[in-house]
Amino acid sequence: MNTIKLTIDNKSVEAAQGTTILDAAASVGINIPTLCHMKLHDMSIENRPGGCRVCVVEVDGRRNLAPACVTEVTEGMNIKTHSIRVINARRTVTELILSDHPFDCLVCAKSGNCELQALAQKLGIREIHYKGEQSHYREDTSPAIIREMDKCILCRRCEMMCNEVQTVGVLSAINRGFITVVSPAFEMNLDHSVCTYCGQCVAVCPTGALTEVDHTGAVIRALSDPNKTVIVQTAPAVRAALGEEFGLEPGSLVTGKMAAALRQLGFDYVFDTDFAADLTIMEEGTELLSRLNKHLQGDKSVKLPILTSCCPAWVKFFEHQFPDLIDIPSTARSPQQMFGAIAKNYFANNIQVDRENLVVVSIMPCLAKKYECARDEFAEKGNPDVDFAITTRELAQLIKLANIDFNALPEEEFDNPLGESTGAGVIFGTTGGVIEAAVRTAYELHTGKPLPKIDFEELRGMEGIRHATIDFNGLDLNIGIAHGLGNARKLLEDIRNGKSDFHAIEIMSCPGGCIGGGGQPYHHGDAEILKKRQEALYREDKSKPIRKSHENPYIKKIYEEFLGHPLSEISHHLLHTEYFDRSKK
Amino acid sequence: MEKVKSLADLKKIRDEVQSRIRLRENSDRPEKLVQIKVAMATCGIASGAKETLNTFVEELELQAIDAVITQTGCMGYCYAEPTVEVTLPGKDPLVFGYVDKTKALEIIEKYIKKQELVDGIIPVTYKTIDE
Amino acid sequence: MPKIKIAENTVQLIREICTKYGNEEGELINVLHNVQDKLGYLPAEVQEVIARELNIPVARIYGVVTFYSFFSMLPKGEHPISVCMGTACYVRGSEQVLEEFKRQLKIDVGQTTPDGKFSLGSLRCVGACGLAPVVMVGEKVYGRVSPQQVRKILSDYIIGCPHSES
Amino acid sequence: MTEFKTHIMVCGGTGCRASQSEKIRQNLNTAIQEYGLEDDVQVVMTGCFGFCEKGPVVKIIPDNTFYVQVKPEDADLIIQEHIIKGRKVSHLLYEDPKTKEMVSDSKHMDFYKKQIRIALRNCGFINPENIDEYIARDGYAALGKVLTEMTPEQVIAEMKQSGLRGRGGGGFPTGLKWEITRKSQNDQKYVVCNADEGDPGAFMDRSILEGDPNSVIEAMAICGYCIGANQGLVYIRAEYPLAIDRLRTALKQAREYGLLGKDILGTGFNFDIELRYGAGAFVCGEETALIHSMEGLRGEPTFKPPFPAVSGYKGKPTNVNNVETFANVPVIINKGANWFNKIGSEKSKGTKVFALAGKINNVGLIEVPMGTTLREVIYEIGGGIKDGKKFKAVQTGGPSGGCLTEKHLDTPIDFDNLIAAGSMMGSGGMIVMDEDSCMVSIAKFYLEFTLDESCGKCAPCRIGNKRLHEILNKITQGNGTKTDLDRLRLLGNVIKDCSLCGLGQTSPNPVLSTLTNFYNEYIDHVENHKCSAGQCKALLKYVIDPEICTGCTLCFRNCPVGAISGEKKSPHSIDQSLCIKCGACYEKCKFNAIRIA
Repeated sequence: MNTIKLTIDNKSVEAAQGTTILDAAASVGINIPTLCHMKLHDMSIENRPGGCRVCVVEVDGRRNLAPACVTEVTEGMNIKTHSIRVINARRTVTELILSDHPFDCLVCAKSGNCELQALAQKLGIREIHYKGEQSHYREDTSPAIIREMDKCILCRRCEMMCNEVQTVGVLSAINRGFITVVSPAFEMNLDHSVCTYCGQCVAVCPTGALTEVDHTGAVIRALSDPNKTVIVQTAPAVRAALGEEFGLEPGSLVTGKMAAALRQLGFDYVFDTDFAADLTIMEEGTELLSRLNKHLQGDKSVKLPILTSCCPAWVKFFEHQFPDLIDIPSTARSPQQMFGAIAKNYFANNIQVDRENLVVVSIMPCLAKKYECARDEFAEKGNPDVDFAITTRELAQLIKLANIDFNALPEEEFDNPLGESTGAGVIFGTTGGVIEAAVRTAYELHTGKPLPKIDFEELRGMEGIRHATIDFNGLDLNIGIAHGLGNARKLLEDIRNGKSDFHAIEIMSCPGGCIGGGGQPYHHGDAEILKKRQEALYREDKSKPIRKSHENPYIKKIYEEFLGHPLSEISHHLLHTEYFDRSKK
Repeated sequence: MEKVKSLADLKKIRDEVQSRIRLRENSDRPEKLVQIKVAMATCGIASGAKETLNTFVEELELQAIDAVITQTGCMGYCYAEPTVEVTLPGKDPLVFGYVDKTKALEIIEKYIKKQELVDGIIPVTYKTIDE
Repeated sequence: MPKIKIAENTVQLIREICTKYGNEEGELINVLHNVQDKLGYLPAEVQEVIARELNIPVARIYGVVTFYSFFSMLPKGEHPISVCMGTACYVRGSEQVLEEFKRQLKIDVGQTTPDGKFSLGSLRCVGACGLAPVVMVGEKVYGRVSPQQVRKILSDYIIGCPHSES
Repeated sequence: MTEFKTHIMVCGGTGCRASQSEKIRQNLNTAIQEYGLEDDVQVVMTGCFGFCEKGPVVKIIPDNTFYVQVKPEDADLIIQEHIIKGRKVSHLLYEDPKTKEMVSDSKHMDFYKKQIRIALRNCGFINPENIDEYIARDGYAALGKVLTEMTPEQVIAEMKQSGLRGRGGGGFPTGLKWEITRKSQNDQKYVVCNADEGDPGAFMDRSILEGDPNSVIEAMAICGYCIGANQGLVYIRAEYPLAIDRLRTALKQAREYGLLGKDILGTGFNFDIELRYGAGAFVCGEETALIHSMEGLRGEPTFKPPFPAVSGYKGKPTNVNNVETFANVPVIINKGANWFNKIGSEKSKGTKVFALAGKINNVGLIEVPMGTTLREVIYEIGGGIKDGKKFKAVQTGGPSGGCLTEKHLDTPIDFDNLIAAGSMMGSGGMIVMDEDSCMVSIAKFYLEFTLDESCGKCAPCRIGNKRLHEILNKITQGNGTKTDLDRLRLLGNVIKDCSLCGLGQTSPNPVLSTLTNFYNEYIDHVENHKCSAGQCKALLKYVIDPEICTGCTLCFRNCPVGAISGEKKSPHSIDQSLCIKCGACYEKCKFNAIRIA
């Protein structure tokens, strides 16, 4: 590749051909501000419509200013990133954007996390010289996501995520000119659309235009109700990200502090979704083996591959877009819902609390979990198995509200019986983790031999679609992994067209898996954060004394005491589910 | 239509059409062969060029005056639509503006039949590439 | 989710148009032109059908329909009136002509009279600047229109049928 | 049958009529009768000669003598001297401004050479629905020549040599564009004709497609041969049904002749053309937006590079030229680059078609060599300002252009001069404005257009133009301040500097150019709350002159808001706080007692 020599702010810079001015400048410590631009390095996710024009710079010999995020460097370029012309333009453009933005900063859900706010701060904007009409749109509240499009700055990141990355296609820019806005078809509410509530639009929104439905109030009310026993479960990915909300380095594991915080918040029992993840492996792993065996024996009615079903956005996705394939995914409920069913049908009995008086709260890295726990099939007589799902961010909010100095907290353990988990349960939070956990168990169940190795490096990574073949003692098991619904779509289309030779496929909706979920602390386009969270989970896995789900003593116990065996009748009733065709005919 | 298979074919068509036009001009009854072009672009049609064209066709047939009437594109005199170009044999073409039905009849009566000029001639103010 | 309420033969018609363009998503604009030609407008249900046929998200179709001024989701009046607001017409007074239409019809631009007879729109240049200001009623072009002529133009249609060529 | 020997043509254009040409005609007729020449001489009133600056104009046929600035009392002299004695009336002849010689024959007058028709060569000459007539005018000869005698490189060299620049607005050298597309390696390439002529007040592309569609088809095939494409696409406005029709007919006939399709003229070259329709979005004139529109997407522009020449339609190398550019190509091939590059100015070769409109006598389509001055176009070809009013400004380049004033009248028109003057060539709309046009309102009008047509993708155009418009609105409402004028300029320059596409980058031009050229009019609005053109209603003040008012009560009865009061038969007055400036009283008053102050 050719190296290009140029000058930025009087510094000599060398950059590879094809580098943008933005990246070239960053390589010498010049951070040109951006707003619409977002790039998740190494994940082929990039949004650069060149629309906000905040990153303009002056290039000698050019008539107008150049947007740094899309302009590639050329030989001998002389660039000024802070000439008076540039500063004036950049501030004016920012003022213009602010002139069409509500002044709700003090009470905005995104305050402190807002990229527009940060930009205004960086540019030192103290007055907006332009006043005039502002855009107004109806607020749209769905089970998981709130759209307040008055705050939209048309960076189009959400549209890019929804269409290019997730291929869900709910959001599109509509109208043109000043009244352009991003919206579902016919400006209908999200809950009338095929939205999967994956929350990736929320994860990338630079402002408060897209946020999660806030359930912290409901949780506080439940906690303060003396008649309720409130228990909490925490998803694996939460412990690898929660620390970021309290200034800790990305990738810090805060499992113990989190348990302590939850206890301080007043939860009666602090449990772990990882326990339910181990349970999921028992059910899903057994289902895989059973389908595999039947298939190998020539039973044509048994379809392969089996697809994981832990991710509610993924479930809603195939219910809308691939209704012809709804008999392929595993019928196993997600860990959140398995936990809820066990809590309300087993644990409630153990502690002798009525189901109605047991409140199950889950802490999730995810927005779709809010939708999932509200699905009709996960309730009994109107009482849901999981009462509230709140996000990592909401938990941080609760902790702050309760005046807890998070970083000073001691490390505490989860409660039992639903708090004990294995390394296999932990890695559920990252792409590749569910299938690795399943392989660890299925291998031993299938072969009756102990695993020669526990770490399956071939299943790990950040590639959007990965595949590996695992030798099950002579049987080659073809495994596929996809994260991001666009990647999932590709594998599904192969299945539909009969071109897939996988036996099992793991699918997670969010890029990176749950660590990159829509409810996690905002990554602001830094893919390194996702990688660090992933590393943290594998670290936790490694440090666990037990790393295979079927070896979890409390899992063994619950089968002995309550469920009998995987795929038992009671399992079917409590731990499995069915899927619905949600496409319009 | 026959396919034009070669450059020679193309030249043949060109020469044929050109000679056909010349033939028109040099026919044995030159005093009777009149060429009329009606500008039929959007503004012309909107201003009633169709009716003008029809008037010429009907009236000339009625009076048995041998004429070639064709449509053509915009002549550029949009302010004076409908515009019509009349070429009498051996004479320079003349462009008339605002040619409605009445004007068309007047052109036939006075100019085409008597070579008497009528009001509303538009002077041609451009060079063609052949000049 | 909106149930498709349109008649089966309309659905069939849309399908045929989509098939004519090979159900290619790149042909979306041609398809929309064709369907609007036939149905007069592009209601939500129609866009849903096109989305299914071309296998693209309906939000994208809605994004396209709302981007181009030629496409309409509302039925037009029996006689759609368009006042040209191109520069040539503007400097020759088309604004006043448009105001007069609004006054006479008691509707605003983009609206249809309650009896469904007229809808009023403005457009940018029909390219007949020699006739400015220009008004189109349906396919018919009226040139050099003054506000005083507005009533006369409307009366052509109120009676029933438009004047023959004027 | 009467055979007149002599015709006297008297210009009946508006300008000449205003300077008594009707009287000249009467006097000529009187003189003819007086001398008993009724059977020999006929007086004819003609349309505008377009030489209004020197009007009234009288021309004698058959000897083509051309008299200028004729007065009614000259009629007798013309008959006596010219008709009877056969001597030219020398003081009425036209004096050539360069040679200072008297010119009598109009054919020798420079003025008649002002227009050269290259792109419009066949418009109004051939039947556009008959390909034979095109062929008879050397149609498809250029394609034949290219396919049989020239390599693509030679054709591109010829195009570069000709100096032809894109006529759609930007003025990019056509030959260079073709060369870049040729050099882009790919198995599939496209030729696109941009016929999405969207400038309000421009209709040259429509006229070419309606009058000579084959010239565009031929040129696209030539371009296809040069760049290595066998597929062409015409992106045409749906608002042009007749042009679409004619183009379809021409395509059909060209296919039937085998001039499109496989193995054209037996040379093995394949080329065909499809139509794509616009749907009412001005921004689709921008080539990346146009390509997205052809792909069935919202017509939003994207950043260049990559240029379409590298990655265009369906990601393939695509050459986009506009209609007028293509219409020039066959002539260049037939007559040679060196013939073409002798026409025009130093950096802008050839001719440009303009759609002349607005407050001008000869509204129409003209084609002049690059380098012609605005004065020549407006006064000599356009026939001057309508109704004898005073010229105020000429707007070129549509919503992307600017308003030029009197001081620019002698500027030779070409790409670079117009940009230097704060406007641009655009696609060739030329709107003339007179003293009744308020330049603030004109700027606002163009901005309204931009607001309507902005795609909304980039913030400066989407929000900036909205704010610009709001400030202008404030000014026309009489609430503007001098600070607002500074704000307009600052914001306008930022929009220019920062917008994503050509539409946004040029959208403040109408505001900036009027601010520069008509600053006093803005000042008048903000400081004196006065609109001298009387266009800004809010700044109008209707007053009743008590000296003239008869107290007839007609105005009182017509005022819709009851702002007028007064006793019957005594002068009335208008309560300015109630007046809504509808002008009803002004129109109704029979005594001209109501004035606009």
